[in-house]
Amino acid sequence: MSLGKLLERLIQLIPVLLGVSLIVFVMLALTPGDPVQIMVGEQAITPEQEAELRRDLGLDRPMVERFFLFIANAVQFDFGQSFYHGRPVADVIAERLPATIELSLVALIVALATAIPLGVLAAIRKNSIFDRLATVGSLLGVSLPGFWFGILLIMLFAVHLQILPVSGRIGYASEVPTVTGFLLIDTLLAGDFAAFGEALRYLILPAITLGLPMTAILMRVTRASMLEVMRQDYITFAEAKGLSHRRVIFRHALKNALIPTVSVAAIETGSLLGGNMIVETVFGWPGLGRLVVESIFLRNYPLVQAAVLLYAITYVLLNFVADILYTVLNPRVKL
Amino acid sequence: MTVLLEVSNLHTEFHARAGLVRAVDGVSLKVSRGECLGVVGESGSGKSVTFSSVMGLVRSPGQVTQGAIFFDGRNLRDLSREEMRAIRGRDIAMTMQDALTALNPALTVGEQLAEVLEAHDETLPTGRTARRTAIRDRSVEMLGLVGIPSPEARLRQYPHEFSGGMRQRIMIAIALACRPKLLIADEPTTALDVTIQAQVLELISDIRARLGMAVVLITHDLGVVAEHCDRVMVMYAGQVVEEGPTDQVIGAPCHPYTRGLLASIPRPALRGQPLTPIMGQVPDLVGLPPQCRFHSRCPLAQPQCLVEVPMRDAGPGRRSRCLRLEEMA
Amino acid sequence: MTDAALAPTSAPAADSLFRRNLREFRRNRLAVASALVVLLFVVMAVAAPLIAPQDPNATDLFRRLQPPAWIEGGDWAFPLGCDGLGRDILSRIIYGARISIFIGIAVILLATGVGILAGLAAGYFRGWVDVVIGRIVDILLGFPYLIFAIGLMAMMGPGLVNIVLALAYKEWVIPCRVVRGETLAVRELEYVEAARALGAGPRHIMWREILPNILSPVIVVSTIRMANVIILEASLSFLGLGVQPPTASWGSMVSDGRAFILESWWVSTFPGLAILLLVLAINVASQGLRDAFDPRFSE
Amino acid sequence: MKALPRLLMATALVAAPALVPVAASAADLIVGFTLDADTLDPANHRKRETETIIRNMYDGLVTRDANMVVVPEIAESITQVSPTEYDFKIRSGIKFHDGSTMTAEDVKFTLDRITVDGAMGGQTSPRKGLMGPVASVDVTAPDTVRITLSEPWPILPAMLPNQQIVFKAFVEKVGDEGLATQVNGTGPFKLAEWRKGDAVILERFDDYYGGATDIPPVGPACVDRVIFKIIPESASRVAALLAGEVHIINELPAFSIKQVEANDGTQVMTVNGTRSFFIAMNMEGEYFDDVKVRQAAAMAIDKQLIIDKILGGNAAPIDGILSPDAFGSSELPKVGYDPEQAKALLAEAGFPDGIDVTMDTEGAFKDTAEAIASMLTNAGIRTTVTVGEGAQLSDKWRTKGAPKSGDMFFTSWGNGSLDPFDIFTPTHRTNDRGNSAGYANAALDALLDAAAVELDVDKRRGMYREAEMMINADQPYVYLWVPKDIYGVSKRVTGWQPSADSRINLHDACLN
Repeated sequence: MSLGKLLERLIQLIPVLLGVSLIVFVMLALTPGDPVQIMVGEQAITPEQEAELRRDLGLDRPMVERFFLFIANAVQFDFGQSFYHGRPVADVIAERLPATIELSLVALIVALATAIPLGVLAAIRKNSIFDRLATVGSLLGVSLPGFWFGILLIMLFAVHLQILPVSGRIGYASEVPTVTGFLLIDTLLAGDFAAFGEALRYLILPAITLGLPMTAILMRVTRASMLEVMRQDYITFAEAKGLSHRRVIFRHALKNALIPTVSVAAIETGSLLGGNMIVETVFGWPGLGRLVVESIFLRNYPLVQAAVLLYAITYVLLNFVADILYTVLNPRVKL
Repeated sequence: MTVLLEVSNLHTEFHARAGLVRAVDGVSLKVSRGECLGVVGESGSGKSVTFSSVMGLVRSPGQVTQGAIFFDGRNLRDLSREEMRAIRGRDIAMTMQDALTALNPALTVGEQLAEVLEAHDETLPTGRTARRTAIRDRSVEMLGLVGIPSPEARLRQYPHEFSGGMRQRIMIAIALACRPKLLIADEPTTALDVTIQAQVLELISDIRARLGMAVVLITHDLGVVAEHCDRVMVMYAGQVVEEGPTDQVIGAPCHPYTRGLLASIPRPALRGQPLTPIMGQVPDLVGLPPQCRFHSRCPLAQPQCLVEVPMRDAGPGRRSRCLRLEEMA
Repeated sequence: MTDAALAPTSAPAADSLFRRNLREFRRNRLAVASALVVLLFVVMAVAAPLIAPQDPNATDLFRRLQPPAWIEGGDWAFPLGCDGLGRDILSRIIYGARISIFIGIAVILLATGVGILAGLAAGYFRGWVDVVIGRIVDILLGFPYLIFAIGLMAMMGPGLVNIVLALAYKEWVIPCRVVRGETLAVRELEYVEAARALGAGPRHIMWREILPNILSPVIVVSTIRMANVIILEASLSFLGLGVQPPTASWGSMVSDGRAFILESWWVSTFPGLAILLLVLAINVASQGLRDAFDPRFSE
Repeated sequence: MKALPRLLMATALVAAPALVPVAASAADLIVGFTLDADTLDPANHRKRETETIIRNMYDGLVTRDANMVVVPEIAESITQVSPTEYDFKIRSGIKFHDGSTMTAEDVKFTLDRITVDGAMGGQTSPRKGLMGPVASVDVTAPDTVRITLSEPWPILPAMLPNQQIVFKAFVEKVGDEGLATQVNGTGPFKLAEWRKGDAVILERFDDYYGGATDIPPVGPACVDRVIFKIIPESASRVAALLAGEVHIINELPAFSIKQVEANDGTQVMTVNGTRSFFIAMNMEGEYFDDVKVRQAAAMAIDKQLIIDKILGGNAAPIDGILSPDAFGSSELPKVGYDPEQAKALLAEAGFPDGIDVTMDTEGAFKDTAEAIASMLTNAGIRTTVTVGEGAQLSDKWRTKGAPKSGDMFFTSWGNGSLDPFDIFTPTHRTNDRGNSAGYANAALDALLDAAAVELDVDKRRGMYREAEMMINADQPYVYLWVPKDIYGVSKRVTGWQPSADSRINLHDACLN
């Protein structure tokens, strides 16, 4: 991992972020609906008040000027005030971000922890009953609409069995001092294991709902790449060396087979982060996705712009992580 | 010389989508200790599958269905998977056609060498550090043996950091790490430049002499066989069609297929004469009728060839699968 | 001496190979069954007016949330029960097949078409073409899918065509990346080099030499994505941006019914099962096809 | 391959301790609520949901009782000195959550912050419009505040419950931005923690002065803590109530009523709402410029059937814009359901073969809009529903006089004050902000303007009656219904009932 390559990556980030900002800007500009009118709603407002509000929001300036103003401020990490919250956009986003990241990471871990073993098992027992079940299961996984599946889970585990909570992040008996914003970490830092368990309980259903499609995808990728790898000469050669089956599978096959899995996982994590407003809505999870969708509907321009920028940065960084993992796993590639 | 490997009436079949493929159809062969046997045939003749069967490495949907494989007095087909695994790499080793694909790209050369020793060498000390040192010393020794300069440093490198010839040597070093009694070298030179081919073959011959191991050299290059092998076995469409001492088979082939093979190689002695390729193609191995398999391409074919043809003695130590072998002398 | 010298090969008759592949496919019973299911859905979609027991859009508030026939209060004239406006769920599923299949196919065709063009160009020409396409792809991938689609829907307004466009605007990136990667790998292979040496133009090489050899992963990815597209359409409906009423799409039926799921589970369950079944069948059948037709997977 | 099952086992073990439920504290009253507060600053928001949460921490000068009657809260008494002057006598001994005593200065500061341009750090409060023609606020005695209007505005007392009193010194300390997340009010609960997007946790304020004397019981709140838990998805909200996780939920869907009633331990509570639903017909369009076509549309819709079947009977039908509970509402001539007559009217208007129109609506009302569309279709007004997004639709329909496209718009208008000024004028006065129909009637405009400033209550009521009769005849809208607000409530909750202004005041609520 050379410094030069890192720098190159960072430089590549710039056109992507500019492009993303521009697209969001143009998209919002072309979208009918006036933030001032939405804000005022049914209330009475005089034209003077309206003009003043427009000025307060910075909407009186021409579009092009607003775009460059946004870029100039964004460079200094100033994303402006959220139209509705009376606070800086950065604060509002920062409050919601840890919940989204925590849920996504747990979903990712759940997905990896189930997808890789299942995918490997399905590949080495190709065409067995297990393989077929796993394949059908993974297809089911990608075919289930999340909002539907989530509500089914709530019905079963929360309403009928009453063993898991319906919604939210943690109960109200626990008061955990916020350090990182990640409840699983904060509870441990506070040494409150009961609260940790509780936070975990709240995470189970949303993490499963969110992680299921990813599990299915990763399982298919793992299985396919494992099958591909198992056909390679070096596996035959490893077997000819008289190595144990275990070693052939784990040391020789898996290390190569995981390369695509890891890449796909890194990319899919981006979609976990950005694609979970459905799960957030169903499980009342206080994450960013829901906020962004609301903000689109409310034409809360500064928040939408900042959030999309954040998503884009995350995406690029995740790709970066994927690249690093790729080098770790695949010595042929040097960054 | 005592017999090291004796295969009799081996059948290996593949359940392909088009039907049952008899990739190895009644092959019998012997390899003596220290001997070098050349196995010649076109792609699809069954020569590689025969020795995969010997090593117990036939993959599904393939299956050894019949026959005995005696190695060092034991029938390998009766062994458990674990016993078979213990023999692979320790007693019978194999090298593959292309070291680039045979070596795991994600592991260092050192690790790929060490793991064979780890798997088989019972003489290694048990203490962690001592064991590691011993393995390292052995690895260095093996790389030295196959002629890799500054072996210690190169153990930490990955296969892609070596040249083609070097990789081939590494693969051979890995195969030979446990001093096997039999080395199956599957097309060891096909993937190499001509200049390096000779070096690698010399290396194999040289080590064979030093370690006293037997070698099976699978190739489609009769020139290689002529130079390095004591005996040769020619395969066609899953069957052995001719076998015997190398010089005799090459000097006076007694199967039309062998003759065809020889006629298609450019040889200095025959300069000026046109090369004559064998016409036609290898038959589809699905649902073959019991008759001479070379019949469709054979210049000597006659109506009576449409029967099942057995192997017959064709002189001392020589056998051939041709009805008209007497006429060929 | 090479094998070619020994055995001058001539390709086996293409026709017999095709038939053999087809025979092979037919032996895979699960795949055949799945293909039949897909066919059934297509027939259902085409012949919807003939087979639907009721008018899919006829509301009857007296039948609001009527349960399926086998539950008390049900009626065999409305076998799977009725939705919140008393419309026959079975009929709506039958008609909804048209929309869901249309959206799935339209988005995937559009996206795959654009993706193949862009991916081939990027992978084959490399250089600045690759850089430009790569940047666009990066920028689009930087957007979360659903948020991008929501933004576009807000911009373009409602409508079936707009849904297709909103999804395809980003969807093409996925086949594009696959095609680009495969093209990069394939363009260096011998037969492509050979074609180039023989003086074939880029268009010929891309369409005749490269494309056929990379089609199989593209098809695989596309079928998987089709499931995703149908679910995304449902998600847009969930957020109130789906197909326009009274048209039924399975996605919108599932999402409309989600509100009733605690008490009238049938409203969203049956269309949900229809999505599952179709997507599952498409996937299984396509996997069977690939197993039978993709030479890389045959021994 | 033994490693794999072991790995799965290990995962299961990690999860196992988490399965032991943690009991919530017995004295926590939890409200499953649709939306989080945007901000906790009482002067810097425009959302009903935000106010509902804030109102439990901040008190106002006045409040409303269960019957929507305005009663004094922080004020002890209200005196109207002149048509444009009101005196508010402030109670003594009211404490903020930090223990400081509230003064008349704080009241003045609060009202100035809302009504003076740029009073909030250069910005003007978005709630200024709710204060109408307030010209100035002055402290006339240590315990008296006078509000002076620039013109008579009889509904001032009715609008004042929407403004809550903040602490001047505190605002000056934390700033306007600080007030968005911190609370130092005079209400029955103080802020314990705001878990944004997830929950607002409130704690009982033990030094509470007791609240409005007209609304017993007076004293500190009953429960230790109140938690507004944000659950946007209605099915999840109902599930949480059924699972006993929350005790009160708002916006209970009508179709879930049966289930909540059937469940042991939960019940349904309703209250008359204040939001009128109607269909705007574009009077500048090609069909609805003809009153006959508009009447045909009104006749084609069987309101009662929709109320019974879709709204579960939880709505009151209306024949004018006003809710039956609103000031000035009266019995109006009914447009009966008569599809045949509707067809006849269409034919009379020159459309014997019917017409093809579209009806815009938001996703949330798709169901009802489709039911209406099919009724219209049956009467020859072949209607296609177009679901749009809120912002797009308001752009399209609330044009304030600019030309508009589209045929019909199924929408609603809120009237929290239950005063006609708030709903009648915006939806019917020429080119006003909510006049989606494009209705223009100079006589009505004059009447509405006069009624807005009429101080004689009976005369004012009569003026609105007259206005209702005018629009009843012109039929610019199809007036539909005012739905009830439906709540799911645990039977453990006592001392609470829903309020018509949609607020959830929990001062008096207890949990058994």
